[in-house]
Amino acid sequence: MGLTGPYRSPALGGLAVTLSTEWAVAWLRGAAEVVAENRALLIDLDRAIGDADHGENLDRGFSAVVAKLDAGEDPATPGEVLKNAAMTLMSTVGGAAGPLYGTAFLRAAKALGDAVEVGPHEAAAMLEAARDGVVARGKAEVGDKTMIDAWTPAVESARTAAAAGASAGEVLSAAANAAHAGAVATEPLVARKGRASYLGERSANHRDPGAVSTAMILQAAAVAAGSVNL
Amino acid sequence: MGLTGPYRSPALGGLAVTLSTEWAVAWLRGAAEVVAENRALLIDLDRAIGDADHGENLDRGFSAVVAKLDAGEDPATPGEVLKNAAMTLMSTVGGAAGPLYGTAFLRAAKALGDAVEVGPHEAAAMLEAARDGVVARGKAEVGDKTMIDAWTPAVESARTAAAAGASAGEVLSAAANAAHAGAVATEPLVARKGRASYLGERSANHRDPGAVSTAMILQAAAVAAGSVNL
Amino acid sequence: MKKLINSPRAVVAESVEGFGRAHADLVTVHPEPLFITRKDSPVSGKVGLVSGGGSGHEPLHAGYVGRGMLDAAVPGAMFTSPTPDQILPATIAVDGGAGVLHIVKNYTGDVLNFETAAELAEEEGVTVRSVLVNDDVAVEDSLYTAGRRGVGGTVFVERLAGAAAERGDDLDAVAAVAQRVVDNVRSMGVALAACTVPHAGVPSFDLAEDEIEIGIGIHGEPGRHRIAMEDADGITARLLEPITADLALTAGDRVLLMVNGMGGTPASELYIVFRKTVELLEAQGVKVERSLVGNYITALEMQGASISVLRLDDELVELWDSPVHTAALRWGA
Amino acid sequence: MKKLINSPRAVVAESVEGFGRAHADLVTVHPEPLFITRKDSPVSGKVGLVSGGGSGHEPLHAGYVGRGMLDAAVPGAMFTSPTPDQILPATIAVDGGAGVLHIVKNYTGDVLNFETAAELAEEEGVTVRSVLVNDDVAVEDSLYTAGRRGVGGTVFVERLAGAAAERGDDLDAVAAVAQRVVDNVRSMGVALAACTVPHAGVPSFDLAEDEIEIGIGIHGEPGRHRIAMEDADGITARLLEPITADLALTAGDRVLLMVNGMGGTPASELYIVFRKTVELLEAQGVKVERSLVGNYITALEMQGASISVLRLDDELVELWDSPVHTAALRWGA
Ligand SMILES: Nc1ncnc2c1ncn2[C@@H]1O[C@H](COP(=O)(O)OP(=O)(O)O)[C@@H](O)[C@H]1O
Ligand SMILES: Nc1ncnc2c1ncn2[C@@H]1O[C@H](COP(=O)(O)OP(=O)(O)O)[C@@H](O)[C@H]1O
Ligand SMILES: [Mg+2]
Ligand SMILES: [Mg+2]
Ligand SMILES: [Mg+2]
Ligand SMILES: [Mg+2]
Repeated sequence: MGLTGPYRSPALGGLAVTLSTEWAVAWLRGAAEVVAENRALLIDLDRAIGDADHGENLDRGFSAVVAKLDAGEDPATPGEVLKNAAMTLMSTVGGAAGPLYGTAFLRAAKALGDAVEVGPHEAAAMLEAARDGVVARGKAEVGDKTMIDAWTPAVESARTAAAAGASAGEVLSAAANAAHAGAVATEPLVARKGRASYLGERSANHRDPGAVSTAMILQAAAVAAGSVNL
Repeated sequence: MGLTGPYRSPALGGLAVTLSTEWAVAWLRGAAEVVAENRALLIDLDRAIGDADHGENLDRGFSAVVAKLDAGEDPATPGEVLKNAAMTLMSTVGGAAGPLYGTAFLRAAKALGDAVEVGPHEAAAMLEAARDGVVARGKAEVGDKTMIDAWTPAVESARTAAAAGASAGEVLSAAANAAHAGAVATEPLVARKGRASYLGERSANHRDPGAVSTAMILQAAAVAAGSVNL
Repeated sequence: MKKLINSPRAVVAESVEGFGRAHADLVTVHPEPLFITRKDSPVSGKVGLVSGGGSGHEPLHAGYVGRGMLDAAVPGAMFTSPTPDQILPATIAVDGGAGVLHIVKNYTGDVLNFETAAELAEEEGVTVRSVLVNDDVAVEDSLYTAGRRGVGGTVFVERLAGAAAERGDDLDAVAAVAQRVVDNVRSMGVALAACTVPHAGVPSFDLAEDEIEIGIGIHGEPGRHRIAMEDADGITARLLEPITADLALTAGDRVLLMVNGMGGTPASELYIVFRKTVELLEAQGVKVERSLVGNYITALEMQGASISVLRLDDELVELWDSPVHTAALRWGA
Repeated sequence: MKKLINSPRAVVAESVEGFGRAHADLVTVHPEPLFITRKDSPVSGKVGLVSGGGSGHEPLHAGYVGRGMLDAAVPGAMFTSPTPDQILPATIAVDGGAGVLHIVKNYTGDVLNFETAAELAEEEGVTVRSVLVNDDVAVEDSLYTAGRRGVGGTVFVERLAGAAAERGDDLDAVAAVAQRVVDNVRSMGVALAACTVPHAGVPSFDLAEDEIEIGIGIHGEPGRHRIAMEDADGITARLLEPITADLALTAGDRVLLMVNGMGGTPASELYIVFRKTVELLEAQGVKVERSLVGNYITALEMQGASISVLRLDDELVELWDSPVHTAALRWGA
């Protein structure tokens, strides 16, 4: 199954059995790249059912993350990389997506702890912690037409892949694919959370911008692990 | 020589050798009609080099003149008709055109005095008094791209026609034709008075709205006298 | 898109810098992270009031910083809630020892960012209470949704809670006044034309020459439904009806009325809407006791208007009339 | 054309009616002929100040009726000077025995109508003096033309002459203050998009997506020239340069600065222009001592801005700071 979304990002390395600090850095740089490339698309999706800033917000935030990495931040573990990113996102993205992605990366970092290498089960647990963080903050359920509609299938596919013996990279790849399918599936939904909910029935027939960006960011994680079947 | 302007108004009576109170009333009703019909044209001309209100202002003013006539105003002389109209125009038109046309009609009325019948020389004198009133108030000279560029040739033609033995109706007809030619001739001019002067060189290549409305109003005077060669 | 800006990303910083220079007698601008405080803050012993939200709604919130209103305003990016690292230092800066009230418009982003900042402020020893403004009757409220938006009523909450803080009420009392205002204010808006967010570069929605959006918010988001253009009196009735219904206004009620321009509406049109609103309220026996007409909470250059109605009582009238001295609202001072 | 109106010809009357209801504590609206007076007029012994002009420039002039500013405002039809039959009773109504000053923006229509009204008022025994405001440096002045237009400087003249009248100056002294302001104020404006007069129904001029009009007035009339769109700092420099040149400002001068919105410009953009204006003036050693930023003299919903600069002296600062209480300008009261 290949990713068919309009967003793509170049593969950065070979297939990863476990994930390293370099992987985490590559993930964030890759996420920044895919978000920048799709800034207009995300603004447009948000324009339809929101306030036309999602692409701008994420681009501003991930650019800041990259700027900090460029400035010579030198974290020792994947968890530290993600924690730094979480703090930057929290203080630069704003809007709903800022605290949600900030919490997601913070919880992901917490889940990884001090590990220097991340195996497939840890990768799945990391995604689950991130998702749980988003739910804890945003209180959305699957079907509310939010980024949770991408995160939850991603977590489920990651768990299934890990249980089936996949590598960490493959786990991320499975998650990204499921997130993308979940984002596509938000299209017919009527929003019950976030800004799109103000539109009522008029929110249907549009893809949720946060679900789409979640799929992009998870795809960047898989690409960073060298594990994407295009 | 026929009137070739875009504005026309139906003839109301037979050829008049002298002008009566009925003529004066017919003039004002005819002026109201031609102004109403050409409201959009006059707005458009004013939009190009002014503030897009000349047609609206004159339409409001002449409608008020007609409303007073309809309300049973019953003046005994042409002069009284014109004086009433002057007062109404002064208090309803506003802008530059209000005081200028108000003064024109007031001076015209004064020139006619108590006469019940107006002959060709009196008709020419009436127009001259009107023009002089506009000059006294507005201080414009021929060539400044204002209604004076219609009034002054009108007065000159009226004088010439009267001297040549024309009837009062023919005097008005000559005046109207000359006013129309004068209005057309404002097109290349750079405005030195009125709102169009703010545009400097950009005022060229447009016809002056007040000159055009002057030609229309004088045409209505001739039509009311049954004296227009179309 | 034509705007008097230098670059989309510089709009907020440059605009706030200009604001700070224009009102240097009233406010201090803290540039990094960005927030605005009352010149004389913290006011010792007074409850501090902090509000904020996305930029593009000016004069909200910075225009309401000053005596008798806010102690701090925290501007986010255009139409984007500010971040906790802005809200936290603003909160600390205006704590005069009596605690701080956060006035938060009910948007997921604003709620989450203020929530985080409040937690962090509490960790730093500042007592924080929050009040959520959710006055927009265009949005159907339900347990399962994000609820109603905060719009025009925010101006009233900031003013009246600010007046309560100024007279010396403690944090609970100030929060209670704010909540009372929230409970008694309802708003509804209309757009004749959308606005263009600088970073997006295109209008936030498209309307045909004969269409208007009823129930728009303040973020250029589309409204609840689209109808054919109507005259001002008809539109006014449409906006007012759900407000009076939701507030269950009855004869004898006294209200504070705001007819607010969305940024691109001539004042003359707002007064035409005001005229009809008063006429309709009076026909119901409702007395308009105080009013505001103008641009008080905007959506950039959006063409349209909103109506906000607050049920008054004697105490609220007294608080309203007390001195206020901010860039955008000033009397008695 | 979409507007919050009921019919083009009803706009002014309905709008002024709404204005009167909203500010019933400040003004009285006289409907037929239409003019607006200070609630407490005539103020015995005080010079009366009357201004007026076409409608569509709100808050000018009605928004400036009240203590420390105008005694009466006379609104014409949209963008059309009022008529003598409105100006005359307004003049008589505010004569408190000390005479009346007409503040007239220099447009042929305004000049002629006020002139006639002044003559008629004199016949009725009211002493009238007039001052012509002609601050627009976009217009080249010459003996043979209508001269410069009156624009933003009008707000300063009304305020400062109003303050002089309020402190008890006699008619000559009030007129002298007004003339001093006229002599020391210059303005210049830009439009990013035109406005639509209700009775015309189409925009007053057409601009391409990448064009702006420099040197526009307040009547939707085209400006002096059309240039390619620039950033805010560039446009600001273009507007300011002819002003400082004409005023011959030098280091050490103190000024009152207004950055005025034409009606459809977000406040955030005005503050960006303000920021640059202050920066440029300070670079010349000119001190911005007082300022206004906002919609003070508009052209309906036109998108754009104007800059007005008045050279200050101690007396003008004192007059500026004295209490003013009108619908649109208020402090110290
Ligand atoms: N309560 C929520 N839970 C989960 N995700 C949410 C919630 N509210 C909003 N979102 C997500 O945030 C996205 C919008 O983000 P963004 O546009 O950056 O913020 P804002 O809505 O404040 O402008 C939505 O598309 C949605 O996926
Ligand atoms: N000083 C003047 N002398 C003669 N006519 C003038 C003068 N100023 C303006 N006009 C005439 O008035 C016309 C404009 O009238 P109108 O649009 O009704 O008034 P305003 O310019 O006040 O909007 C111009 O086209 C011009 O013919
Ligand atoms: Mg958004
Ligand atoms: Mg005109
Ligand atoms: Mg947002
Ligand atoms: Mg006019």
